[in-house]
Amino acid sequence: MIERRMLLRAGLGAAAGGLALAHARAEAEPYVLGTLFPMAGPNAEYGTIFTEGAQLALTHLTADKLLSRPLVLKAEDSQGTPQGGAVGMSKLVNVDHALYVLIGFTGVSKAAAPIGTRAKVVMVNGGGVGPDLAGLSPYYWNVIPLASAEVSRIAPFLVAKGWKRVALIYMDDPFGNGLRKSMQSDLPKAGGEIAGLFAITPAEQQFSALAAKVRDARPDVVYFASYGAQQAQIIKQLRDNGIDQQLVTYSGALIPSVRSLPQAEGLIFTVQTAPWSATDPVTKRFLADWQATHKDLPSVYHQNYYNAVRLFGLLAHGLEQQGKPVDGDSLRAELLRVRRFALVGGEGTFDDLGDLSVPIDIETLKGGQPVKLD
Amino acid sequence: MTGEVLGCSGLAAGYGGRTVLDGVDLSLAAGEVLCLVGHNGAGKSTLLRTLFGLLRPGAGTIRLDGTALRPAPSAMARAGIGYVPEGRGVFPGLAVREIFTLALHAASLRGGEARARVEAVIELLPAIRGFWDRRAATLSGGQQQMVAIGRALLAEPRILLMDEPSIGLAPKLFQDLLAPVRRLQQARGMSILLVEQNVRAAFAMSDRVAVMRSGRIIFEGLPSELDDHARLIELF
Amino acid sequence: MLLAQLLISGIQTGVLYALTAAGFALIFGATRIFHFAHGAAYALAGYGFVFAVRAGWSWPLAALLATVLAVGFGLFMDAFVYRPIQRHTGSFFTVFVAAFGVVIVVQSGIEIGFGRAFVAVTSPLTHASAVLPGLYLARAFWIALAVAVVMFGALGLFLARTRTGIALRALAENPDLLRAYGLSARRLSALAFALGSALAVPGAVLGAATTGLSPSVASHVMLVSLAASVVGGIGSLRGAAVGGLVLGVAESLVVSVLDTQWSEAAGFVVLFAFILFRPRGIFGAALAR
Amino acid sequence: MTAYLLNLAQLAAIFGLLAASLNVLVGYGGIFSVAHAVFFGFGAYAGAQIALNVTPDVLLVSIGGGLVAGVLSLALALPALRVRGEYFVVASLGLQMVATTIFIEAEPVTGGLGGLVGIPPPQLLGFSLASPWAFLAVCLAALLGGLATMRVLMRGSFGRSLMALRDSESAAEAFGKNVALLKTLAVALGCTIAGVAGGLFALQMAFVNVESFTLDQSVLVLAMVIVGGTGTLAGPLVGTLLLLLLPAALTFLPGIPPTEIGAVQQAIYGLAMALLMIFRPAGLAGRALGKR
Repeated sequence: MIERRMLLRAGLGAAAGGLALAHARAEAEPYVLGTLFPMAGPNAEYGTIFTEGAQLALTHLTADKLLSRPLVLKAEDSQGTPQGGAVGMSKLVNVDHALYVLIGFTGVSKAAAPIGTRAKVVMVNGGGVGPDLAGLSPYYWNVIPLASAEVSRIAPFLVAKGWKRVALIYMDDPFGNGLRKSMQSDLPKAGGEIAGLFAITPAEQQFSALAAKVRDARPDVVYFASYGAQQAQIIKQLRDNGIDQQLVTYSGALIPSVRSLPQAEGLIFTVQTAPWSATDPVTKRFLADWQATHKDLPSVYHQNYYNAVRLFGLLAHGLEQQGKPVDGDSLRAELLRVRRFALVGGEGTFDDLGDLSVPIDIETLKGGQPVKLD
Repeated sequence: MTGEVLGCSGLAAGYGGRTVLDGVDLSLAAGEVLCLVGHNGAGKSTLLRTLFGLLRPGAGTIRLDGTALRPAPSAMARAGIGYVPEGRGVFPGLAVREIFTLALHAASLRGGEARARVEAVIELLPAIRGFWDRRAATLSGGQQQMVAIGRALLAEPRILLMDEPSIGLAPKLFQDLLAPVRRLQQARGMSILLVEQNVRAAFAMSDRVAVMRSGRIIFEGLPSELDDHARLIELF
Repeated sequence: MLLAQLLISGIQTGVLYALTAAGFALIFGATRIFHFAHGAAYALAGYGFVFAVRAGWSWPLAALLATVLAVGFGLFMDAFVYRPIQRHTGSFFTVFVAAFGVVIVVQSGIEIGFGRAFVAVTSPLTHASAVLPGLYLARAFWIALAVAVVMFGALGLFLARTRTGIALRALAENPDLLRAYGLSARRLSALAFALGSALAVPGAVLGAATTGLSPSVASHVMLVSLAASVVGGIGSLRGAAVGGLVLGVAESLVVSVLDTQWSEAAGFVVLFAFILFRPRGIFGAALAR
Repeated sequence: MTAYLLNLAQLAAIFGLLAASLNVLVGYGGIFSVAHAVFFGFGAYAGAQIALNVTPDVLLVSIGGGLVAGVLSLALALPALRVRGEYFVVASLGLQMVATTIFIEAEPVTGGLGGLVGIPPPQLLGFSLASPWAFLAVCLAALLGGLATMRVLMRGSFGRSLMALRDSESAAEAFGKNVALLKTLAVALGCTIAGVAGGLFALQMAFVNVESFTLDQSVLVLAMVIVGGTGTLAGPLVGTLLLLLLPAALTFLPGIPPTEIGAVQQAIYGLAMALLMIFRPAGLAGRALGKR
């Protein structure tokens, strides 16, 4: 049944980033990479972005003939929910026999991680930033800095700007609560204070009342942290309802619906350092091929999932050279043995938990484009 | 008696698989008042509903002016047939004025002609003027029935189907209501098919009587033939 | 001043709810069909409007396109979903599940066609400025209020004065009797769907400008308009208007004492309380059919 | 592949039980609830807490889940006694929305949006059920047990009184039936079984959070009952199989760009729901119309 099924795989000779459908070849059993992203619903925008980054890396790996076996990408919809994550992960592990699953979102990760761990499948996160994603499982790696690191970076910056009273709007979930705890500890340390805490839920659409309450707290600056479409909605409604204070957020701002929003002009956010000026060949090739098809700069999510797939290529290549089988345990051993890899953004180093440390920038939006501030 | 205006033969109909009409043959002549009597559940109301097109017949034919057709309520109304349904044929939430507007709308009457028709009906049933602006729900049963009948007369129908207009009315009141209708019928040569339990009042204005039982017509004749009470009881 | 501000924003939200709920109430009142997919008309109108504005159309023209989409959807649902089900005498819940299926299809269609991101049209009208110290108002507030007053006034006049309006009210009371009068219930119910769906348009246009739209907006709007029409009294237009306002204000005012995540729940607590203590709603439309 | 199918089979058994329990309300009692996921959730949270803090014994977890859901079903019985038809639907909708918020906010009990993680593998009287086959057997046993209970009850005087009530409340009252008691019992029975299913669900997923107990889930369960056919024993099972397996099967659709897979699946799923209702309004296993 598996042999007869259509599988997604990198199209040889296809345009960069393009995928073609082909029958899996029986003679060279492919390496199956899975993606477990939200492909429908309010967070599907992220799924699209995450997939694009992975696809480009797949094209590059295939073109480079780095591996002896073909690579296929099998997509599952996590729906952005824990249940979808658990069911989709189970399918990727048991039906598709994926070795290596690209994953995002804190809730999805927490539901899928036990399944992946049991089956010793490596899961790589390049999108979720919930602080408790660190050390979730030996097979769960992060190629993205988590929110706690972003907060530590921004807190002193805000205070230095004279914005001491911070109103914090946060998602009432593991991600948001982790971020709130970081803010509650880092901000006083830097000499600032929390002017008000405002919890929100994913389904909320109306923020005019929230705006009134935020204004009532008289903050110097408003920090908010939500996901996807809601981020843009918060910005627009806060601005529309007379919040003129500086708006600050985390790396989740870097999606088109925020960038194209006129009210988001001047938004300040933290983001892992965009390495587009780097001169190493990996970054230059990624950037050139990306711009050739998309006529725009890639986002860090594109970069992260590119790196996640590239990392697999490098690890598997190493294992093939050593004549070792490619499975979860050997991939993990190889990661901990090598530690340093040439990735987009320069050489990256993984720690014992399998997390990549990445420098963080503070940027602002000018005319829809991120501009570095600090 | 001149020719048939409305008739049916072999008519069968029912609700959800239950047969109510089981081969009805009936003919209503021009200018005639035909009274239909029978037990509850004999199929009288169903026959009227089927003739007006509110219920789709299972078998048989319906003729209007000698032409077989499949009736639809709006087409029947346009063809000059008025139908006063069982119960209070008014919308309780609507004012009498609005009920008449609705009837004018159904008959596509506008402007001066519409006003003249309303005047004519009020002339026939002058009491309506007294509660013209009141909601139907606030009217007595007799007043509601008067509005229901007046509404049907607004289109100047040549055939009137009336389903138990006497229900819930005192006999005197009922006769007061029927008298103007009878006058109009005689003046204009209107045909009336009347379903009625109040046999005495109904027979007084009927030219002919038909008795229904279990979905069939079991007797047709002159009212006088049924004056003998024993005969009537036997048929029922 | 916080309370006044919350009241203002509650009213602005409330009038949009009221208009959408009125559409639902009109359809339910006239046809007794529980048009669970009403929110999809809102979503289609909103997205159509945004699409047209982005394509450079003028606002009135864009609103016209939105109206065409909403009305077309309503007529489609009436003719191809509800009527076939009712012809088979499908139960109320059959209608419910079918409508829900359609909502999912519309939402996915929007995702495929328009993308999954949040969309909004930008206008200086939605930008609030201080009218009193600490009290912010956008011109959109007055527009929303004016549109609601005009729409409800026009609708009220239409139902009270015109022949078609009277016929719609008659349809609501007794469709069988309407046919006995020689009027076509089918044409009128199609009209109710057209009108009711069109009533979602002002809310959708203002929503696209103020709160913005996302593909899942349909289910939210559907829930609110349902709740509003029950609070007001199912099938009553006046009830839908007041119910929508009550829900909008309740959602907003609760924020003064609780976190915002309670605001949606607050609306439904109000709803639940009404069901338990005043099930006929504010205007007590008949409970029994 | 086997593990995946086993996983699906376990879910199917659990949702079959859940749909059958809703059928008690909708099909037999005429109580059209769109809040069934709430009671599924009560059971799942209670079961998860038992498994986390006491023991992951299937019996204890499912009975505990059932009891909690059964007791809390009063929240649904109350409006059921007050209103009917569309009004009740909207009331249950209100209950669903409020409960969703409470699930998010009652973080000490429910873990909020983050949910309860690390639910230990199930046991039965000290024996481990970590093997998917063993747990599937338990789920199937629960399903069969639930179905048998419902069959016995619905064929008995309780069920007949309930159906009389569904067909005509006033007639049932005239015949001296205690309408309030009947409705409360029907709600309690349906919700208790939903709670049992919730307990099993918590053990099956090893993770519970509010997203499994939202309005969408309630509507999905309702659709299972309606699509299958109300008031029949087989209906909810047919509906469950179809609606649970359809999305699973749709993930095998070829030829769709990966970024559109989700939306296309959803669209097909919604379309299937609508078309089934248009062409089979009585449900797949439903009896022919007009003959109740």
